[in-house]
Amino acid sequence: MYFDSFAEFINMGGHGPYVWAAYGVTFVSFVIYLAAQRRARKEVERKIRNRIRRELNR
Amino acid sequence: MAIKLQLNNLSCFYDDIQLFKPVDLTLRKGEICRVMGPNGAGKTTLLRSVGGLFRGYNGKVMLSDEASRIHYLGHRAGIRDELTCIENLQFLTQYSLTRTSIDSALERVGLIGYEQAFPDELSAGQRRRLLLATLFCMQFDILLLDEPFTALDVDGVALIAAQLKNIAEQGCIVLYSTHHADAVLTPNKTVMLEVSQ
Amino acid sequence: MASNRWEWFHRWGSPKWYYQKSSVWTPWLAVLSVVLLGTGLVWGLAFAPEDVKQGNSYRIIFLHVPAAFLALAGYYIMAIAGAIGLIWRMKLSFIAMRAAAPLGALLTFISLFTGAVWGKPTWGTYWVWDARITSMLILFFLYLGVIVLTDAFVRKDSGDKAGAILALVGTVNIPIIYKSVDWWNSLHQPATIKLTSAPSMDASMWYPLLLCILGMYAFYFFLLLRSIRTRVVEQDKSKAWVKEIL
Amino acid sequence: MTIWHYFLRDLKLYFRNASELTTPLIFFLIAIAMFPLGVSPESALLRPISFGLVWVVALFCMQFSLDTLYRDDFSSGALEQLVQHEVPLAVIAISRTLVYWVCFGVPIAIMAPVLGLMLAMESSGFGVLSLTLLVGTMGMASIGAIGSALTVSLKKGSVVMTLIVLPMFVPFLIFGSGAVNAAITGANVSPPLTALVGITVLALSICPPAIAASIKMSVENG
Repeated sequence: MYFDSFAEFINMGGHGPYVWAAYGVTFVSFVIYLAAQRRARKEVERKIRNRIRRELNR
Repeated sequence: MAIKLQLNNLSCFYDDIQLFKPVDLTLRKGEICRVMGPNGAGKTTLLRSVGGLFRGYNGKVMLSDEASRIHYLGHRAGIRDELTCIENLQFLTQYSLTRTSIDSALERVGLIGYEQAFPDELSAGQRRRLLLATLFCMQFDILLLDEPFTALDVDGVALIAAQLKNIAEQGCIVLYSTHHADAVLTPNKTVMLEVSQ
Repeated sequence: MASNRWEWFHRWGSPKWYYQKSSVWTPWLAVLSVVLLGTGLVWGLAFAPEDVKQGNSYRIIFLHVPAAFLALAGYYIMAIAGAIGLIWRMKLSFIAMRAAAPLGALLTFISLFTGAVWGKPTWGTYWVWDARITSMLILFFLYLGVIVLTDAFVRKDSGDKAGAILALVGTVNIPIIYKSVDWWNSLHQPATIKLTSAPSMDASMWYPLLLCILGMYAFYFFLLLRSIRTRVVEQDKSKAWVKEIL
Repeated sequence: MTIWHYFLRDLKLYFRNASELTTPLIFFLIAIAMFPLGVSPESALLRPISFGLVWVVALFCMQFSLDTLYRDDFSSGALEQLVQHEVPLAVIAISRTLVYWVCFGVPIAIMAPVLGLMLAMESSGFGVLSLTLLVGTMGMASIGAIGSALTVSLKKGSVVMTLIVLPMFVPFLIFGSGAVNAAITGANVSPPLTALVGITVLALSICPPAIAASIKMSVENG
């Protein structure tokens, strides 16, 4: 480990807010993207299931 | 070689939705065929597919002679209000005509005296007659017409029917769509489009 | 007239094949990206030494550079997918193009954002009209254009074609835009700011960066393949194989 | 000659639709006149940004007038007929773009120095401003025509059009206003001007197939 302590790691020699903002926003946007993908998938599956059910009932 | 138009198991798609049940049709030289069907069945789309303006279809459109001149004339016909009757005709016939042949075409549809008029000065029926005039001027082997009888008076319908017969007698294939069975024109064949599903 | 048998083949044939194959590939890509990105980022964040000139803020590079790489590469992936779709009328290819557009826009956004927060401690400002930043911004607009255009069409076939044409025109434009902005930038601001601060990077920084770039590639393809999977299922919603899956 | 007929037809269409022809030009004038009112009437403030403003407003003006390039032909069904004509669509597209340029690009280039004058622009840049606009509008017209052909079948095409076309205008803006800047500051005008001509030629060469493909797509979309 390059840093001496965990606090220093978080602080990053004063540049902590910038570094963590960059990593945080990147992480959050990927999570949002993944969640959106998952939701889209579920939505598609739900629609298709409903369709199948409709066809079976007919 | 005699012209022949053949549709093999042709069905058109709006994305993945099939518009009508597959159609088989063979048309020979001099035949007139009518396409009928309920609204939204895809009459226009069928004609456009045959004319090469629409590619979302399955099945085959076959011509016995690849060099056949095939022309689709849509419901909106491509008449621009900013151009005079003459200019519109020149455009629609691809500037291949002399003034005298255009004049004679206008005479035959009863639009003499309207040469320099703009289409918005004409009535709806007269506009259709202007479109009809293009049929007198154009060179083609297969003609596709989308609802040629709409917005025409009795005379107009008779005029168009007579001209379509005339075109067919000259050895062309005519395929047109219509809503109602017109008494004036008895086609050789009728295609009834059935909505699929 | 041409027979549309090929289109028929593509329409019915390949999505199922893709779906089956990709269900094998995606887990591997997921593992690969977690391992590569995980190692690279932890190495870069915690173990790599500090940059002499920039201090610790340079650690943003481990996200910024990979994201920028893929933002640009993603555009070409999207355009090539569109071109394949146009030429061979492959549905699957158009689906890939559609899926690549929002993903590329996301990565462009990330590279812009990380660049901005990196810029503050390094140059003292969040935004400069630097050549790279400006062309990235325009790239972002190009992505948005493709997304909006493809979605604007009710008929998907038309949206596919329109998007592909636009993406292809864009590929010619990207180098030109970059060159023009570069030229404009050198005219306006004599090279006070250079984004490429370290021409010769130390191995201790270079290795984690390489890992991150590779990891981001894996992650990109993981996300892309997954997105395509969903779209493929949606596309073939009425086909038998989709019904079997659910 | 047939191409000449198409050229004349398009020219007639523009001139008989006088409002379509003049509205963007009036917009050009009004939009420029807004800047002194909104920013400051001080010539010291306006002078350095004057040619840039003229270029940017010209660009917007192009964008929204290009939007109607194929609209009426599409809604009247004339585009459908054009697709079936024996003359290649790409050739017709070039003719249309040229007509557009004659009707908009040339007037804009002529008006520009006058508007520059209103913004207290250095008179040494007038010639180059006209010249760059003359060349740049040609290139932007070809790029914009692609956007227009792509969006013509959409109900809300103009919004989409803005988004897809404006980013691609960037190089023209940069080299165009860069050349004017060079002329005013006494720098060498020829590098940006050459670049502007170059990208215009490139735009002209990629636009015919792209426009033809876009028109076919739009006609098919119906």
